[in-house]
Amino acid sequence: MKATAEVAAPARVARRPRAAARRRGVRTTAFRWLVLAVLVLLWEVATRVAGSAFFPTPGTIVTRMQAMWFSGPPQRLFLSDVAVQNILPSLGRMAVGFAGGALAGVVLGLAVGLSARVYDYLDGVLQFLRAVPPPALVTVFLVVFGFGLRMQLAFIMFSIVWPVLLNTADGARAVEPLHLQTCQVFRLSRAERLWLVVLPSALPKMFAGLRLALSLSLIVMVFSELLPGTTNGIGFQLTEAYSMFDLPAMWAAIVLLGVLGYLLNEVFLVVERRVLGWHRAAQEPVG
Amino acid sequence: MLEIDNLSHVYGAGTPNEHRAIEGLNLSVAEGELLCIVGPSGCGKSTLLRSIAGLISPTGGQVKVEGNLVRQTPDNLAVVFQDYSRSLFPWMSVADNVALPLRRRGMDKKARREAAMEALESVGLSGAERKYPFQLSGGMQQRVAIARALAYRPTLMLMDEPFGSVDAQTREDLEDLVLKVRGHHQMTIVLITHDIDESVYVGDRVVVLSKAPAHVVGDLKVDLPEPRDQITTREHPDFVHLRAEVGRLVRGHAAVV
Amino acid sequence: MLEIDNLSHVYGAGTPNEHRAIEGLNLSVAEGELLCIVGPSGCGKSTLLRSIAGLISPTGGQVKVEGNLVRQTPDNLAVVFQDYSRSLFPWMSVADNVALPLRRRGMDKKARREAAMEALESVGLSGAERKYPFQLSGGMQQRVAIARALAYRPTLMLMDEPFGSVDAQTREDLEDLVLKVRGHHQMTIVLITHDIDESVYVGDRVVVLSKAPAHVVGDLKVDLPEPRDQITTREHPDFVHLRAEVGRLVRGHAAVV
Amino acid sequence: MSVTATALAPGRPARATVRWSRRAVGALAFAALIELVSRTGLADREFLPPATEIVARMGTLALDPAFRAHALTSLLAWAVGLGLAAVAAVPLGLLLGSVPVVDAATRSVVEFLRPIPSVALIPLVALVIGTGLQLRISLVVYASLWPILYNTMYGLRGVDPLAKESLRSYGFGPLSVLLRVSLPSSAPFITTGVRLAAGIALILTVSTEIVAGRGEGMGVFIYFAGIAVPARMTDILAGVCWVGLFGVAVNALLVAFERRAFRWHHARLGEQT
Amino acid sequence: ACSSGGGTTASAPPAAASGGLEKTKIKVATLPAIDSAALYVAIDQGLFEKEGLEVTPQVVQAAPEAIPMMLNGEIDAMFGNYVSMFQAQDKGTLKLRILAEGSRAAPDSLSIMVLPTSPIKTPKDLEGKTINVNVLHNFQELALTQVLKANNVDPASIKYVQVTFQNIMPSWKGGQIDAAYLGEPMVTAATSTMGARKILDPASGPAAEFPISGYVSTQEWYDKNPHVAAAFQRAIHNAAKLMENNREVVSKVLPTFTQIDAATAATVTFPYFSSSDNPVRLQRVADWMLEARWLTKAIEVKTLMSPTTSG
Ligand SMILES: Nc1ncnc2c1ncn2[C@@H]1O[C@H](COP(=O)(O)OP(=O)(O)OP(=O)(O)O)[C@@H](O)[C@H]1O
Ligand SMILES: Nc1ncnc2c1ncn2[C@@H]1O[C@H](COP(=O)(O)OP(=O)(O)OP(=O)(O)O)[C@@H](O)[C@H]1O
Ligand SMILES: [Mg+2]
Ligand SMILES: [Mg+2]
Repeated sequence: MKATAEVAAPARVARRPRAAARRRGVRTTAFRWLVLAVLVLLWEVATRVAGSAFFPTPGTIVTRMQAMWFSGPPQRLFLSDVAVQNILPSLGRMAVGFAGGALAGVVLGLAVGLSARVYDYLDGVLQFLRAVPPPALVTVFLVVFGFGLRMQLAFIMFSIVWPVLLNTADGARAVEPLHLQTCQVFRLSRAERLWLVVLPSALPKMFAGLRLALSLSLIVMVFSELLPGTTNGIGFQLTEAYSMFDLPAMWAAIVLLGVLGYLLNEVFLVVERRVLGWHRAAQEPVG
Repeated sequence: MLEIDNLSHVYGAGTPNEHRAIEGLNLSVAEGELLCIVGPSGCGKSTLLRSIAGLISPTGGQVKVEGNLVRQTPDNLAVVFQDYSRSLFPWMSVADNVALPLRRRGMDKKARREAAMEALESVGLSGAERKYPFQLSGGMQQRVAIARALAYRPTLMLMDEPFGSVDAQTREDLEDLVLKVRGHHQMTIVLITHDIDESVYVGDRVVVLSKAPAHVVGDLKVDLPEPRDQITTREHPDFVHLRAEVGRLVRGHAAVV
Repeated sequence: MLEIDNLSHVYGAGTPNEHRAIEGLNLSVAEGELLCIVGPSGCGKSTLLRSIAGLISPTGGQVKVEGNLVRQTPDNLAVVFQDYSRSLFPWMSVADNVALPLRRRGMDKKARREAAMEALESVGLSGAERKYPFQLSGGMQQRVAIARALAYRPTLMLMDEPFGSVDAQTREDLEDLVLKVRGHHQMTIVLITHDIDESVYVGDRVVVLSKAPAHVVGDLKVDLPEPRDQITTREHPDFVHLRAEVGRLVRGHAAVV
Repeated sequence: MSVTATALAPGRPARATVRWSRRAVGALAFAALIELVSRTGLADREFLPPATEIVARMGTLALDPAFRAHALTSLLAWAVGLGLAAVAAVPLGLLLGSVPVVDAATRSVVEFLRPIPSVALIPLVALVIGTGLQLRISLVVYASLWPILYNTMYGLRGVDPLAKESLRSYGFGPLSVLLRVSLPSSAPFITTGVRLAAGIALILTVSTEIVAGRGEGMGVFIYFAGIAVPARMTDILAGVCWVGLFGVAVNALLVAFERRAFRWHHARLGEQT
Repeated sequence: ACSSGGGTTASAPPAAASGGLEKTKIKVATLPAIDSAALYVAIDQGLFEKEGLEVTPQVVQAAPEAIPMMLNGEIDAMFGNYVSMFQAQDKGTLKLRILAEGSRAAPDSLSIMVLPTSPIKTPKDLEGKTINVNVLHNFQELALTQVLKANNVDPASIKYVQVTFQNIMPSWKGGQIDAAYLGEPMVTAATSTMGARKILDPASGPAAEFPISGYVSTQEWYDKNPHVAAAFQRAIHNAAKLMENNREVVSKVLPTFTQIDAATAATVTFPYFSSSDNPVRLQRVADWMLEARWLTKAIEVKTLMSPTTSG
C-alpha cells in the first residue's frame, strides 16, 4: 500500500545516520583505549629502563592497588577494609565539599554577575580571598572551624568556589541583550528571569567552571586530608605512604586519584550532555 | 493611549560615534488604533519603538502610555523585535517560548500550553511546537515571535517589521490575522514596515519618518472601508492613491541617494 | 555553472523531529544567470542554499558547481545569509567586516580597505565604516552583509532574502545595484526572495518551490527588455503577466492555509 | 556599570566614584568583621589578630627590604608560570576544542592527570628537574593550565555557528575560521580563564613555597613565621594579605584589559562607556 | 676553585692537603631545628675550614624532601632523622650511608604535656587519648611507645594525629588534642607562658638518649668521596665536643637558621650532640622499627656507618 511505503521510506533513511553515529562512537572509544594502552605500555617500558625506586612500574602499582584496596569480599564489590575506611570517607568529603562550593559559587556568581551593586560591594573582597593561599590560612581555619570534618569541608569549599563563581558571573553578564529585553517587555519577574533566562544562558559557562571545580575538589580533598587531625582518607594514605617512602603505595594513591578523576569527569560529561542538550544541538553546524 | 512629546535620542553622546537618531518627534496614538510607521532604513524607527517600550531612556522629550510617563516597560505591552531570531530562547521549545510570557497572566500550565498552541496555529505553525528555534526556518522563527506576542494579549503591541521574512501568501494571512485580533481584543498596535502597500492595507493611520535624525514628515489617515479585504481593498481607488502618497513621502527621504 | 541533481535533505533523521526539507530537487543555472527562487516559508530554500554553498552535506543527490561535486565550499562563492545580523562579526568594525574576505584575494591592507569603502558606499553606508555592527540598524546590518559579498567579487553569489529589511527606495536601489554588478563582473547569482515583483524584476529566471519537502513546481523564464528599469519594466505587460503567474504558483503552496 | 543591571533593575549607571566607594565599604566591612571576631574573643586573638594589627604590620613589611626580596621572587615565579601556562593552554584548548578526534584521544589521559595534586608531585618533579625556581614554576604551570584550557574549549563551543559559516562560505579553511572567528569570539571567556588561572597560579606559587620552600619567596616568609615559637600570626596574615592584595591588583589589571580589548563585547551587552 | 682534590684554596690548612679531598665544596641539607646546630657551629667555628671543606647549608623543611635532591646530585649530604632514613633504605628508595651521628634526645628536650586544667595527671591517664605528632610513624611515636610500655600504658590505645608545627598550639588550646607532644623550644615556651604540666618524658627509661638524627649521604657518594666524608665527620664530631660544655657557641648560631630568638636560645634545653658514632645505640632504633613493622626486614646499622676517624 502506498501509505506504508511512504512511512517506510523515511525510516530507512533514518537508520543510516544513526548507525553511522554509533559506529563513530565505537571508533572513538576504541581509539581512546588504544591511546591509553600505548601510553601505559610506554610507561611500563620507561620505568623498567629507568629502574628508579621513585618510579615503580605500572604493574607494581596495580598490584599494590589491588592488594591494598580491592582484595575484599565480592559482596562488598571487592573493596577491602582499607578501601572502605579511606576511599569512602574521602569521596564523601569531596562530594559534600563540591556540592557546597558549587552551590555557593553559583549563587554568588549570579549575584555578582547580575547586580552592579553587589558586584561593587563584593568584588574587592572576593578577589582578595581568591588570591589568598589556603595553606597559609590553616591556622585561621582551625581557629574558626575547629578540627576535622568541618574544617576540611570549609577548606574544600573555599578552594573550589572560585572557578564556578567567576564563570557563572561571566555567563550571567553575557546574556544576549535581546533576551533580557524580551523578558523586560513581557514583565517577567526577577525570579523568572533568573530561572528561565539568565540561568540557562549562563549554564554553558557555568559548566566549564563546574568541570574545573570537580577535579579541583579531588585535589583539595587530598590537601584537606593533610590538615591537622585527619585520620583517614586517600590523602592521608598518600602522605603516610610518602613519609614511609612506600613509593608503590604513594603511586597507587596517585593512580587512584587519576582514575577517580577520570570517572567523575565521565559522569559529569553525561550530566552536562543532558542538561546542555539544546546548547550542543544549537551549536552544531547544520547537517 | 500613547503620547510622544518632543522625543530625541542621541546614541553614544560625546563619543566619536555620536549619532542623533531621533530629534523632536511628536506623535500620539489613540486607543485601539493601528498605526503603521514607515521610513528610510536606519532613520530611527526601532529606536522609537524601544523608547515606547521603555527599553532605552531617550535623551530628550517624553513618552506617555495611558497617561503614565514611560520609565520602565509599561504593563500589558508586547514587542515583536526586528531581530526575531535573537529574541527567541534557544533552550526552550517553540511552545515554551510562546507560553513563557503567559506566566504573568496567572494562567496555569495547561492553560498556558493551550493558549500557546492556539497562537501557534493561528500563525500556521501547528506541528512545530516541540521543535527548538534553531530547527526552524527564518520565516518560521519570525512567526513564533509573532505568536508569542499574540498569545500574550497585550493592550499595546509594538511590531518591528514583523512580516519581513515570510512568503507573500503567508504575509497576507498574517496581516489579516493582526487585523482580526485587533478587532477582537481592542489592542492598540504600532507596526513598523517597509512595505508601503502593507502599511496602507493594515493601518488606520500611516506615519512617515524622515531620515536620521527622525521626525514625522507625513501623517496620513487611512479611511478605507472595513472590513478590509486583500483583493477589494487593494483595488480601492483610495488605496491606490494613499499608497502613491506614502511612496512619494518615503522616496523623498531614502537612504541611498 | 550550477547543477543540482535529485537533491534531498532530511534533518534529524531518526529523531522525533525528523523533517524532510528537500526531496528530489533538480535545477541547473547557467553561467551569468540571475536565478530567483521563491517558495512558501519553511519550504527549504535556505537549506538548498546551504547545500549549494557546501555548508551542509545533503542526505541525497548531488550539487555540482562548475562541474565539480560540492563537498566543501566552492571557490569564489559568496553568501548573504538570511540571518544577516548573526553573520557579521561583532568584534570587528563595519569596514573590517567587509574587508575580511578580501584576504583570500591576496590584496594588501590598503587595497582591502579601499575595496571595502567602495562596497559600503555602493550600499549607501559611507560614514558607517568605523561603527560596530551592534551600532547599526537592522537594515544597515543587512546592507553591510551585502557589501561584504559584493566586495568579494565572487563568481557565484547566493543571496537569502537580501533586501528584506530595507525601505522601498533603498530596496530598488539595491536591486539595480545587483543587476549592475552582475553585468560588470559576470557573476552568477541565486537570489531567494518573498517579493514576487522583485523576483520578476531582477531575475532572468524565477523558480518556484513547493512546500516542504521542497521540489521545483514552476520554472519561468523572464524575458523582459534590458536594461531593466524600475518604472518602465514594472509597467511592461510581460512583467504584469509573469508576476501574476508566479503569484499563482506560490499561493498554491503557501504555509498558512 | 554592568549590563544586566540595566536589564534586571533599570537605572542609571553608577559613577566611578560611587563604585569605588562601594568597594571601599565592602573592604572595610570585611576588615571590621575580622577586627570584631578577634577583639571580642570569638576567635583566639593569638591566632587571629585584629585587622588593625595586620594592616600595621603590612605597612612595616612593605618597608622591609628582606620582605620585598621575598615578594619579588614569588612574583617572578608567578609571572613566568602563568605566562607559560597561557602560552601552552590557549593553542591546546583551540586544538582540543576544534578537533574532536584529538579531544577524544587525549581525554582519558588529560582527565587522569588533572586531579593529581601537586603536593604529591613535588618529590617526583624535584627528582626529575631539581628543586630551584623551576620546581615552583612547573607546578604553577601544571595547575594554572587547566582553567585556561577549559575556558578555551568551552568558549569555542559558544561561538555562533552562523558566524563560522559566514567565513567558511568565503572559502576560508578551518584554521582561518578558528583564528579569525572562534578565537576572537571566545576571547572574553578565555580571558576569564586567564583571570582564574592568575589566582590559582598565585596560590600555587605561595603554597609550593610554604610546603617545599627554601631560599626566597612570600611562602618561605610565611613558613618561617609559622614555625616560630610562638607562631608569628600577625606576620603570617600580613604576608597573606599582601598576596591577596596582589591578587586584587592583578585582577583589576586584567579586567581593565578586558574592557579595552573587548569593548565590542561589553558595549554590545549594554555597558556604557 | 679546583674541582679535584688537593685543597688548592689559599686558606686551606695542611691537614686538608694531606687528606687528598675529592672535592672541597659541598652542600648539605639541614632542618631549621636545634638538632642541626652542630653543622652551623662547625661552620661558625671554622671547623670545616680546618678540614679544607667549604660547606653550604641548605635549609629544607623535612627530610623526605631532601632525598630527591640528594639523589639527583643537587646536594651532597643531608641531615635527617633515622626513622625516615631507615624506611627509605628499607624501601630501596635510597642506598644509605651514615656520615656522622647528629643528635640524641636529652632529658626534657621532648615532653608530653597537658594544659593546667587537664584531668590527665599520670602517664596512665594518657590511655585512649589523642596526641599530636609532626609526622606519623616517626621517631616521636617510636620513642613514646617504648616509654609507655615501660610505664604500663598500652601504646596501641593512643590515637596519634598529625599536626603541623604551627598548628599545635591552636589545636591544643582548642581541645582537639588531649596532650601535646612537644619538642624544644616549645617545651620551654609552654611551661613558662601557659603553665603546662609535664606528664612524661619520651626520652627517658628505655628511650633515654634516643638517637634522633644524623648526617647521611648515598652509598654511591660515599664511595666516590671517602676523604671528604671522613673530613666531614671529624668536623661534626669536633663541633659536638665543643658544644658539650659550651652553650654559648650553640646559642650564638641558633637564631641564624631557626626561628628561635637569642633570649629563648639562652634558656632552651638542647639535645645531646654526638661527638662519636655508636652503632649499638643506633641499632636500637632499627630494632624498634622492625618491631613496629615499619621495616620489612632487619637492618644491620653497623654496615651503614663509617669508621670513626675523629680523635
Ligand atoms: N547602540 C547604538 N549605538 C550607536 N548608534 C546606534 C545604536 N543603535 C542604533 N544606532 C544608530 O541609530 C540609527 C537608527 O537606528 P534604528 O535601529 O532605530 O533604525 P531603523 O529605523 O530601525 O532602521 P531599519 O529600518 O534599518 O531597521 C542608525 O543610524 C544606527 O546606526
Ligand atoms: N537544523 C535543523 N534541524 C531540523 N529541522 C530544520 C533545521 N533547519 C531547518 N529545518 C527545517 O527545515 C525546513 C526548511 O528550512 P529552511 O530554512 O530551508 O526554510 P526556508 O525555505 O528558508 O524558509 P524561510 O523562507 O522561512 O526562510 C523547515 O521546516 C525547518 O523547520
Ligand atoms: Mg529597525
Ligand atoms: Mg530561509
